[in-house]
Amino acid sequence: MSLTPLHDAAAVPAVHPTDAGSLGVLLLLVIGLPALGAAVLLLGGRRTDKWGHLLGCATVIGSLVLSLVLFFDLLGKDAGERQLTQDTWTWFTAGSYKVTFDLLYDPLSAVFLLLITGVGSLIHVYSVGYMAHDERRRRFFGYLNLFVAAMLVLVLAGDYVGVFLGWEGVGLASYLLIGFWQHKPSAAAAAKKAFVINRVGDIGLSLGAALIFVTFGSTSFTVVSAASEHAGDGVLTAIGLLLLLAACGKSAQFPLQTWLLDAMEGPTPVSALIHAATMVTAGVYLIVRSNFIFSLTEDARTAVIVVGCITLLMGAIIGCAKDDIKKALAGSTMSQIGYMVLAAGLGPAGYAFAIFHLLTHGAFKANMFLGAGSVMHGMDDDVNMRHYGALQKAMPLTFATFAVGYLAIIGVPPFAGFWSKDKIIESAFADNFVVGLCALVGAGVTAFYMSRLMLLTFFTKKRWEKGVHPHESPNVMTWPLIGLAVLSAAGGLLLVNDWIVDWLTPVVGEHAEEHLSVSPLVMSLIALLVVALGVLVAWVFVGQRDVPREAPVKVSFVTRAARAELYGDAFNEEVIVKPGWSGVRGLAVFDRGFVDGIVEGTAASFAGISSRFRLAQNGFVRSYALALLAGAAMVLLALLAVNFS
Amino acid sequence: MDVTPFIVLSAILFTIGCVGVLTRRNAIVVFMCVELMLNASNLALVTFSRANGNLEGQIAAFFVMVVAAAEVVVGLAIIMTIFRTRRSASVDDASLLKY
Amino acid sequence: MKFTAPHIEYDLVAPILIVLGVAVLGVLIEAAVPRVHRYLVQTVLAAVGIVAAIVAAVLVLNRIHPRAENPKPGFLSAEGALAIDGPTLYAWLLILGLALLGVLLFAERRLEGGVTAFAGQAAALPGTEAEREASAKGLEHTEVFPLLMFAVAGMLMFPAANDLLTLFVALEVLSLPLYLLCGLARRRRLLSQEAALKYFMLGAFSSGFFVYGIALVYGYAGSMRFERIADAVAAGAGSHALLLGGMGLVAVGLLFKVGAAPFHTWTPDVYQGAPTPVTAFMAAATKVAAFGALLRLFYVAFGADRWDWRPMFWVVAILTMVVGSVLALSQTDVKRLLAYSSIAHAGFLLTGFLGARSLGDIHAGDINPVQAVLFYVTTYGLTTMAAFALVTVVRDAGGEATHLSRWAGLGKESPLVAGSFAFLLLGMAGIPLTSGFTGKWAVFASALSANAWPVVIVAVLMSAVAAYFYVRIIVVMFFADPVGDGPTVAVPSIMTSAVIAVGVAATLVLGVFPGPLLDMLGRTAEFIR
Amino acid sequence: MSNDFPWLSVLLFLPLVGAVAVMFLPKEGPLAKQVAFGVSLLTLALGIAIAIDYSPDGGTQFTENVEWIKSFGAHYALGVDGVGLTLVMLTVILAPVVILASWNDGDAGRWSPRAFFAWMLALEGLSIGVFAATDVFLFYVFFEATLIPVYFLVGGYGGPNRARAAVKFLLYSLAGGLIMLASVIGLYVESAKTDGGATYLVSELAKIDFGTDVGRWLFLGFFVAFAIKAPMFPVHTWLPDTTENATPGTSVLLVSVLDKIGTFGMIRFCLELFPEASRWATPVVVVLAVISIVYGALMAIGSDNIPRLIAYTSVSHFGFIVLGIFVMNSQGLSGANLYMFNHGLSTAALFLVTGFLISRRGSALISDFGGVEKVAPVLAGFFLVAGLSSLSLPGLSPFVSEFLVIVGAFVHSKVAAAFAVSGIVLAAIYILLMYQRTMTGPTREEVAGLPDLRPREVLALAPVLVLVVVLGFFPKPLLSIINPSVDHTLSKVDKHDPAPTVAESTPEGAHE
Repeated sequence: MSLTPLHDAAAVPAVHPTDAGSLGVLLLLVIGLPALGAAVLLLGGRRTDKWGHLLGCATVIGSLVLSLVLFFDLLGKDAGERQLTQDTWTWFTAGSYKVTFDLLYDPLSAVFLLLITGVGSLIHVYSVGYMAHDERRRRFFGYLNLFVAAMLVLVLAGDYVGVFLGWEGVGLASYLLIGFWQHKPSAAAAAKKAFVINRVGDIGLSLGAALIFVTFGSTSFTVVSAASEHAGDGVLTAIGLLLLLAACGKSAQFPLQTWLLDAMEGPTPVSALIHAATMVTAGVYLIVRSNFIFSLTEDARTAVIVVGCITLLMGAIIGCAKDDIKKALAGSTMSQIGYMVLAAGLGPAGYAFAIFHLLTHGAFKANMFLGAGSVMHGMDDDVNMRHYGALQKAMPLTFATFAVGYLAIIGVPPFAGFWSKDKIIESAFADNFVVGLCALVGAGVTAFYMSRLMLLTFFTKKRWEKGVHPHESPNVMTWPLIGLAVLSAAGGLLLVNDWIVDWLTPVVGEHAEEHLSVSPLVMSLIALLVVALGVLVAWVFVGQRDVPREAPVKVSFVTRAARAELYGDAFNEEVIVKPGWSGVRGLAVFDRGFVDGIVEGTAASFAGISSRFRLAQNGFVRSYALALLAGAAMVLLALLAVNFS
Repeated sequence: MDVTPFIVLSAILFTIGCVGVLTRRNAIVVFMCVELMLNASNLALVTFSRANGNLEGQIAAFFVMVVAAAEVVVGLAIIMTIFRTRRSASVDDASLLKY
Repeated sequence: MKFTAPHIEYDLVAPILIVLGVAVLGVLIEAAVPRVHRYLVQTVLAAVGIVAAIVAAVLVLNRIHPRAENPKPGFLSAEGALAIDGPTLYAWLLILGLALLGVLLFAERRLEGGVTAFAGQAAALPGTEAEREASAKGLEHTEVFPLLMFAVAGMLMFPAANDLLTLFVALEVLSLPLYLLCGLARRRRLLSQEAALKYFMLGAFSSGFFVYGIALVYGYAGSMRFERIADAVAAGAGSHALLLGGMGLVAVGLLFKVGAAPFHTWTPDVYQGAPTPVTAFMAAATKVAAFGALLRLFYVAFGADRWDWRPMFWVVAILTMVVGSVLALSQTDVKRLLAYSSIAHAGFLLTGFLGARSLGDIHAGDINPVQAVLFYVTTYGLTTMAAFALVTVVRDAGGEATHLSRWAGLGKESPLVAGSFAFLLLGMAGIPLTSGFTGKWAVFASALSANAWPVVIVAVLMSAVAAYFYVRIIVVMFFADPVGDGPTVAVPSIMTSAVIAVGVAATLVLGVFPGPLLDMLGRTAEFIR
Repeated sequence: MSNDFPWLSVLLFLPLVGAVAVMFLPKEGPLAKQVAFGVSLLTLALGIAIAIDYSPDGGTQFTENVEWIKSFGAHYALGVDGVGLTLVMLTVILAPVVILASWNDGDAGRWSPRAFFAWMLALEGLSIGVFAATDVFLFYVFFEATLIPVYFLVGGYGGPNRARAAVKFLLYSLAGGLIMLASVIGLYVESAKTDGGATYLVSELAKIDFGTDVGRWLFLGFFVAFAIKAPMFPVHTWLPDTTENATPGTSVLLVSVLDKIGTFGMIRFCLELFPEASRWATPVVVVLAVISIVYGALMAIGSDNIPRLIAYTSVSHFGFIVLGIFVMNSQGLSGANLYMFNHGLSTAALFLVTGFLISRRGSALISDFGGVEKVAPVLAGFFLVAGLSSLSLPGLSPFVSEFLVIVGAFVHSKVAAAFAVSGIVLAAIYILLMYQRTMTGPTREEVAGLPDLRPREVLALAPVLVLVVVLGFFPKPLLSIINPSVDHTLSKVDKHDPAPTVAESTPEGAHE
């Protein structure tokens, strides 16, 4: 590829933070507040039921405020000094290996802080209404706080092991929240599945960290970024691939994507916050954060791009066939993260756009999930879009905000999604035509399935269940929708004279100039054309026909495959789970029968020998005498043998 | 002098005694066979005493006889009791203790 | 020709003479003293005699003890027929101690309801009128005490014997009384008599080999004296075949007494059939005497030729341990099981015996084989004595309840008895903090020092096997529920209790603080020639 | 606290004396339990005092040395270095926890609860002895002596097949112990050849250079015993059978404390006395360790009986520990040492909380549970935290140790690490599968009435879990005493950490 900086060429930016000083306290508080909230809510027990949700919101909003303070402070500094560190304490040391909890606050962390606390706050507020009738609401907010704290650790940690801490923390929170309604076996199963598959990704992170230590003698960003140029290509590629594996787990990228759709078992705010806006984007964060690795290894980046392309198409296709509104959105999330990963894989040309898209997506996808939640709220928690229809009158506000999100995701200017996705498509084409084409097609499919979703939900005829009376949600739920809608609409402003790119430069390095054969404008127009096509197709095939309340069975292979999530689960089931179980059962037999059998067998055989040979003691004195004689003979033979051998 | 014939004879006697012990059932006979073994030993002792030119062997022979006599006393006592209780002097009948 | 009376150092051999004297006196008492008093007189006499013997032995010990002025390693006595040195004296003290405990067991009367465990009238046929009235009259054979003393006298001579003839005489003197004692059980008389017959027959048979062996060795060395034999062996004069044959046959006689495989066949039957007090004494004391003799004969007389006989003893030791441990696994009678365990212990003792190596190889402070064997035989003797004593306490209608199944639930019936028996078993199994462990350690170390590592490996494996059947008894006592009406534990008189107490205490003390005894043995365990 | 006063002896004999005292208290009434608990608390206090007084890099401290059996060269010699102290602390911490947790477990037993707690205290004392002994003979004595209390605890107070399980445990361990005895005696013979004369002091033995062959044979004797104790594949089968029948408290003392003797012994004796042999054996041991990790985890996934499952998880965890020991680098060894402590805590918590669960339901089969979370949320919470610590979630103490072991393994051999790391996935499966099947889903009517944790039970569990969390973020107190001992061990085996492949980067704060 054309953009790979050679080793002698542009050095990757080193992480050399200056001490945060007075801001350090704020950094600690940003994490501390939600952590404290979680502790109080989870340990406090029933006592905190009455005001628990309020505390939950308060802590996160507090963090938001602090994040803003920090952000503007950072904005005040000039680009060189936008890396702050706060020393805390040494986590552990072994030999020359030392891991600390020191925090790293730089432009990348800054935007993530805003995203996490911002969207987090809105969703907390929303949940107050959404979970109002759940007797375990207090615990729900405890978990949410826990998640926010962990996510903040993830993005503020200055060391790969520190990242690991947050990484697993959010995993735990997601496990708890997906399985929040544990009495539903499906929820419990989904939660476990999510955690286990994430663990598979963690193999990547563990070994990655190990390899980084072996290579650089440390896992802190400071040391690694300073020395990465001196490492060999093979090692860097290996590290890159291991980190990619981790990212795949967390961000539901192929081949570890299957957990995300099941994760929709969790309450909708969870889907919005964790499985759309923040946690699932951690993989992208990891790749961008490790730019000092990826920028130097073309092979690893290629792998990243491939994964990104596959997933963005997979997700899109799945999104087209799902009737469950949340699963459709989940498919879309996969696909959008695919875009981000793809962008991140482009190296210095793409890092910034990956983050840009991550931010805008965080806004509009959260917006739409909450919208979906609001819809379900009105439809008695029915998630099947085939039972919706013509809701725009029933819940106008939800419709309006949702529409903004819709326009944003399919990339209609001037909404946020247009700017971010457009940039990615451009860079993709600039990098490689096939990749660009994937991105472009993806955009088209996105337009299709989102339009389908819109039409099925808000337009076409009513297909409501009996006794369902759709109604607008309470204000506490609609205000966050409005807030997110605004962000979805205005997110594009971040690109005004490449602000986001310059902002991230200190972290990801100089934005390599791309030389595109056609002008950006043309590119955008093509993209818009494709999008329009997608919308049109949706209008023709969904909008113009009347939708059956039951999903038709006789459908094309493609649709069936898409409904089965492209057989990702089936594959795992057949290739891993079933053989695994039979293997385990076999092992149990082996353990009892062979490993333990040998032991027991030895004991038994001794007993057998004993009970057989005791019969030799037959009670006849003359046979005893014979034994005695034999013994004498033996003794004499032994003596002679020794002597004459 | 050549001791070989005497030793060979004593060995033969000893062997006869052994075989007797192993083959005969009657306690008394078995016991006599043991005596035969002892006497075979006596013959050997006396022979070697002669060969070595000192008396220890011959003295030993006397001791062996005395001891044998003592053994007879004890042995017969035991055999008698067994015989009286079991009405048989066969060593094979006394085989309650086994395994 | 002029007759010169042999010179006998009476002070040195006093212990033997005292015991013999008491024995003879005992016989006279049987003739003179009226029946009612005999029991008391005999018991007291025996006990006093033994104590006196112990005192005499201690006096002798002080003369060879390093701390004595002009200390000597030992003395040859009775024209060199007896060697009174460290090992001898230690064996004496040990045997006398065990004999004292034996007397206490013999004299136990409460368990059988006022009479001893011995036949009321050996002459009366089992199950006849005569027997019934004999037991009705409360008759009992007090001859057992003189018999015991004769046996003890033999045992004292055995390890001291310094020439083959004395060795043979001692062997017979200790054996013949035991043959008789085995036949004198008050209950289960058929078994008892059968035991006596078997023991006697096989004993006589083996002594036949023994004597023939003596003859051959004499033929080889031209003398019966150990030191002369040693010289001859060192010089390598004479026909080697004679030496080997003689050595082998003599070994057969001794290994028979020790109860080593394949000469062990009598042990289970005799131990089971004999009256338990006799079994206890026999199991403990005979091994001491026999190993004392074995050590002296093979270290002093045949020591220079150990390259020839060591492999043979390797084989015997391994065979003995295997037979003892493995066959014990399937035993169901406690006495018989203990018999097999004593076979296994004979094997471990032989392992220690294999530590034979030239004094040059033994550094100061190392465990030397004599020390190891004597220490082990001490721990074994005391533990076994107490174990058999405990067997006499567990009873049912038919006397002692020796079948293992009858011991089920003993832990509930009498925690004290079950507990102490369990402790003794752990001792035999060689669990640390019991004498069994320190003993095992000593013999294994001795063997390993002489590079007998294959034997040691077999030994540890067999210890593991042996542990199984000891543990099995514990399981039966503590974790099994009694079948039908459980066993009753008869409360013994002070005498049996004393034996048990001593045994348990010794098992514990020698397990925790074996140091003093080991050091003492280390100082004195040196043969003279 | 003056170091010439025999503090360790006091620490060691306090519970033993307590055990005897308890036996003389009345059978009925809670007095015996209270006294036992009090004694264990007293021991804990003393233990903490000792730990505070211990100076991190002062080598072996609180040493005592009295000649015991001269002719054996055996001494009554005590002393603790970092590793020893860590495990002593583990013992004294867990003892009161276990006693409190199994307050009523002794009642159903074959004998009075009094005996149960007496045995517990005896076990505590002997365990302390094992970890504090600096004389091989003394170590061996304690090593074997610990079997007896466990034997009676399992056989007297366990489940239906307790007698059989107890015997199997005893004989299995005894077999290992006797094989070790051969090596112990071998040590005597070898040391007797030296000018110093026979001795069992570790400090003296460490100076002796046994020849290659002798060293390897002796090493094998020790290693087999420790592998059985640990337990490692393929000599692990006694553990599940035992825990299946033992009471939770017994299982805790057995798995969390006693089994550590195996790994402790590997460091103290295998590595430090036979460095050459240890290096020689490394390839095989590492393979066995990796097999244990995967094998144990798979067996855990497959088992439906909760105590068996936990036993198998321990097989897996001990695989990690042994792996960390034999990769012979700072990361691995520090990780392994830390792992011993952390595994003790997490497994204890897991055994106890599942024990509460089982005693409530009267069944140990996972398939007999379901939806417990609804009726007993607190129990479920403790269960989850314990489980998460067992799958070593970052933020809980086992993570640090497991991560360090993986790193250490990676430094030693990338392949080994790659296989070992699969353990973290399998761990997630067996723990969450168990949690899912027991705690979540619709509540079954059999468990509908289960009461939630009682205050006593919470009181017993809470300290352990608090410790798990605190050490998860701040393991420094432990590492600061462990690392010096690790350096000591490494110098003994003459191994040095490889420098990072990229020379330019020497992290600040290296070698501290």
